Amino acid sequence: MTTTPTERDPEERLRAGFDATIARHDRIEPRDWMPDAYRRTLVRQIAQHAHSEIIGMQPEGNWIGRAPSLRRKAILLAKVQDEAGHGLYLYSACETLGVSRAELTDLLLAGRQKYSSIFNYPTLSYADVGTIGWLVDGAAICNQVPLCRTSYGPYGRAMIRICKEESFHQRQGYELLMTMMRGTDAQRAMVQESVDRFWWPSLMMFGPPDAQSPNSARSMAWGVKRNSNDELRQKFVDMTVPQAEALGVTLPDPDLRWNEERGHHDFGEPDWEELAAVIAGNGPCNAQRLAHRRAAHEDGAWVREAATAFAERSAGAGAR
Amino acid sequence: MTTTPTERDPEERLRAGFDATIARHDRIEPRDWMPDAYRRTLVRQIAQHAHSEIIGMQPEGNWIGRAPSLRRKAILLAKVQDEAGHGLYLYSACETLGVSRAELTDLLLAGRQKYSSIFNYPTLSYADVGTIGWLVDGAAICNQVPLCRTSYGPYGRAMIRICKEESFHQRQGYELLMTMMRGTDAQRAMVQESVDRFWWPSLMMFGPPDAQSPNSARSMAWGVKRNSNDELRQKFVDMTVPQAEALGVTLPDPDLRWNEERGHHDFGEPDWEELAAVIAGNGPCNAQRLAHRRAAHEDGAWVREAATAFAERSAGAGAR
Amino acid sequence: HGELAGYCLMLGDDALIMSQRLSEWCSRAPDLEEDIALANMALDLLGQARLLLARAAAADPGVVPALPDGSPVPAEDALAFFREAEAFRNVRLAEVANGDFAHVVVRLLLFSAARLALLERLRGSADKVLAAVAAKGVKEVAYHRDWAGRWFLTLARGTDESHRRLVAALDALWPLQDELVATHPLERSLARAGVGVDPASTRDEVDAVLDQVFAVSGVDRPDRAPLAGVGGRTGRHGTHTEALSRLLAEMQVVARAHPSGRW
Amino acid sequence: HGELAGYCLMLGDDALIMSQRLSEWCSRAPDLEEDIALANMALDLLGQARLLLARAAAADPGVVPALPDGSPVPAEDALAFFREAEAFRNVRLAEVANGDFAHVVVRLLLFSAARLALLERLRGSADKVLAAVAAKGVKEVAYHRDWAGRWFLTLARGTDESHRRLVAALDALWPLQDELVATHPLERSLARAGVGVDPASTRDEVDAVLDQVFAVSGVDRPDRAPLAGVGGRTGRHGTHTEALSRLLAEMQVVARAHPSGRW
Repeated sequence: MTTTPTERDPEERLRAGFDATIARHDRIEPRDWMPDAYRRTLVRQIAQHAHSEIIGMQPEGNWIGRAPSLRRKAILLAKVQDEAGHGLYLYSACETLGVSRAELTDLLLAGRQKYSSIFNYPTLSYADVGTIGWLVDGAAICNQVPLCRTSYGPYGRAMIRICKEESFHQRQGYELLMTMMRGTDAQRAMVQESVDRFWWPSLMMFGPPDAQSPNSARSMAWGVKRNSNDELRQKFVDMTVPQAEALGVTLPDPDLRWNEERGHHDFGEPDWEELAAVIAGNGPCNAQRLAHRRAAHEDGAWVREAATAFAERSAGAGAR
Repeated sequence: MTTTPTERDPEERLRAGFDATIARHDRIEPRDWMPDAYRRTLVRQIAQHAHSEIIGMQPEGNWIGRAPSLRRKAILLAKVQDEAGHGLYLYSACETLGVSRAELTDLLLAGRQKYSSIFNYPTLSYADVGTIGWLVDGAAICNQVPLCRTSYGPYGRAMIRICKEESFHQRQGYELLMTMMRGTDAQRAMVQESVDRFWWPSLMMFGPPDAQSPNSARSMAWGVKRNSNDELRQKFVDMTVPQAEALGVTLPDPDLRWNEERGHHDFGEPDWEELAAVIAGNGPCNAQRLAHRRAAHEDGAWVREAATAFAERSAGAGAR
Repeated sequence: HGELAGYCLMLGDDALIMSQRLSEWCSRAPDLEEDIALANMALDLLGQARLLLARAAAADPGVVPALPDGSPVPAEDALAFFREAEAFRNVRLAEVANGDFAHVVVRLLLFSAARLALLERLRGSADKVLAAVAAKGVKEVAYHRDWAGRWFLTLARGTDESHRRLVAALDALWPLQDELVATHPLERSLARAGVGVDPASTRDEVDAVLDQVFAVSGVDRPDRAPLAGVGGRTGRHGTHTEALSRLLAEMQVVARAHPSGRW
Repeated sequence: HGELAGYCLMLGDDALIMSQRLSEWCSRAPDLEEDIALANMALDLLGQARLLLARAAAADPGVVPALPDGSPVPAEDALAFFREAEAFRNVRLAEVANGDFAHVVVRLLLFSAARLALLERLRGSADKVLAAVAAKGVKEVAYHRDWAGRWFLTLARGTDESHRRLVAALDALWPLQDELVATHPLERSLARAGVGVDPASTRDEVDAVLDQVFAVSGVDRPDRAPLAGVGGRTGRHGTHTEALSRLLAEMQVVARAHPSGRW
């Protein structure tokens, strides 16, 4: 159990270098040394993020075929396509940590890696397309903007690109709702009903209260995460309240009011039991979302096999 | 190649008995002797008729989910269910001739037995439900009423029951069209458009002109068939023209007019080339209809296997 | 009367949406006999739906969607074809998309076990119309439950494949079972008034019926939590799955294209 | 101008309905790269459809369905969402239901081979708008055709299963190919006027392109007759398959529920 100084020193030097990089708020790059736990945390977080983009295609994709104007159909199709693109960048970032997209997909389909719980809620009207843009993408941006400065280089750079596109999506969502609010009574009611359904799930996107968030402390120390759940949730509420007023919708929280003293909005407690149920797999759409993803994956297996066989044959022919 | 008188006489006596039964317009029953060709002709005709009932569920079934009133949905669902029932009687009649439903189904799915070409036309509006009742069931009744007196007992008795139900369906179809004609302009246009599409295919339901109908002569001699194609077609036209007038629709044939001298309506020539194309398998829905039937059959294979296995197990348990 | 109307919509929408899903089987069943049986059950439930929607409209005309002046569309059709998804009050079990034959067997078993227990009690309703609908429905739904029970047993004890498919369907649908025996405030209120039935009062009986089917079939009762709602709202509150609006898009398309149509 | 409008509807509806079918693949493709590619092609065709429907409406406002007074619905949307199936002028190939991935590859190959040949000629249209739409479309559809050709080859020479599926898809879709290069009287008339293109004039070129793909892929050109119409009427005349009204029921449902809606 003794180790020679020569064995110990390099690892200690590497760790010191890593710590110094983190302390400088500089980036760790794929070829840099990093602690195993850091690598595992990153893989878990980036994979979960990538899976969220892919699963997140479904709730909005549900309305592409029914978009009520050709302009909105184009916007929605392009948005869902962007989500596929975000999934691609993020799986690539994960691959720099030595885990392949295929492995990550298997972990998702086996239920061994998570995705954002918000996508386990159903989309029930076209207004949901706007609300997801406004509230869900809005909350995602609050979560993600700090990640542009995250310590792992490929992840941070992917996030810069993603956040830029997400902001665009958020504005489009808000603009859809604004347009609908200038429409008919039925459209206004549709927007309000949608906001009623998505408000609390959006607040839960920031995760459980800080006191109950087990992974947060270490992630913050490593610069993988840069703000606490409750800080980000507060920021989101403060940002959203005036937008709701401008829109003319009521956020469904009787406890929501400006607190002059705190300089923030007070707001009610989300239903953490519902969040727990959704995380446990019993949300309204968990089974549906995974079944959809699994069906697409399985239905496509023969195509991927054909492409591989064809590529091998072509390479073989080229080599000859 | 010599046969003894004792070998010959019985067959000749049987044949004489058969011929006498036919001549008396009496029924041949399953246990009676019959010529092989008679049996084959009957199997072919009854099977084709059974298949027509089953395939015929699809064009109307296409609109059950979209029926525009609950009353019409119930009527349509019950009608399509009746067609399944007709299929059942007819397959049973065929089974008395020694061919099982499973064999006949295989012949249908392999494309080796036909069904009525009319079902290879698409249903494109709810008015088609009415038009099929009025024109298609109407033509079918013209074809089938004589078959109630057909020489083969089980077939004739099945036809009596079927014709009764078909007449009911025909009245329901006509009543739907009549109701729609009392509705909006859009509904009246829908009825006219539907009649425009189904008129000629309905006339073709009586088969090619007599001069080109190879199987007719023998079938008539055997009392399997009792009227020629052209006779029945004329009867149908004469019956339908006043119904169209009462309805307020125009039959799409500029040559259609009363011929005082003949005491019948003259009418134009159907597009026999189109009929030939449809019979050859290139009609608008041939592939679709067979694919639907095949899918239902294949999707149900595991259920039929389970039922058989369960029945065998239960029988085994009972025997023990 | 608003409460009675709302209650009739719950029972009527259950029947209507379930009937719609059953009727999708038409021309697709494993054999002709089952094609006919499924159509029969769809027809039974459609009949129940029509009576219940008509009763809802009579109890409170305010629940019937407004149509153009002079539209000849009867109230039952206005309710079936001109409400949006969120106005439907059916349980989510009735609306999810069809799967294989095991799926229709399991769905019918869960649905009719609960509905039969409910209708049996509803025969004593203080509302004579509801009582009569229930009396008629009991005979129909008893047949549906038996059909489903027989097929459940057959598939469970048939082949390995049928057993596997049956268990998969049961796993998939079980989370939707609880909603059938959960109580909506409206149901509690009408049960107190002797007009409706609190589904929770049928829970033990329904459990016993299902447990017996499971036991005979050698299938374990699933150990799966109920499907969560959204903020506690489920089908009975008008918060449905994504499947309902797709079902309605098909079901309502012709009627809506002709709001003044006669059919 | 009525003729020009009708012609624009043919080309526009082809693109619109094909785009709708392609977009159904979203979140269902064999991998992310193909998911993105299919969405891209759906977007390209949607863009072409919008320009062509707008041109149709400008050429003859009479083709645009009437909406309630004061409805803010633009002409392109009135045309897309408020016409009944029989008013659509697309070929039937565009509308039939999606099958597997081989089906989308074959459909895109047949569709874009014909559309590319057509658009290349249409760049010289006397109608400046059509000429511009065609010039833009040529680049897009050339990519679609290449994508489909590459995948056709890949599936043909991939595995036994991919070969079998490809041939099955080709057999199923081939009877719909002829309609792409058949001439409607309107097309003949506009071709004479130098505004449109007679698709029959592209037949040899399209055949050559397809034959080359078949040859490279080692797949036989199918020996199957064209799908008959009804009394000679096909998609171009508004006589469609049963698939179109179902597609439209989905596509139009939200727009039609809100004929005065703003989106």
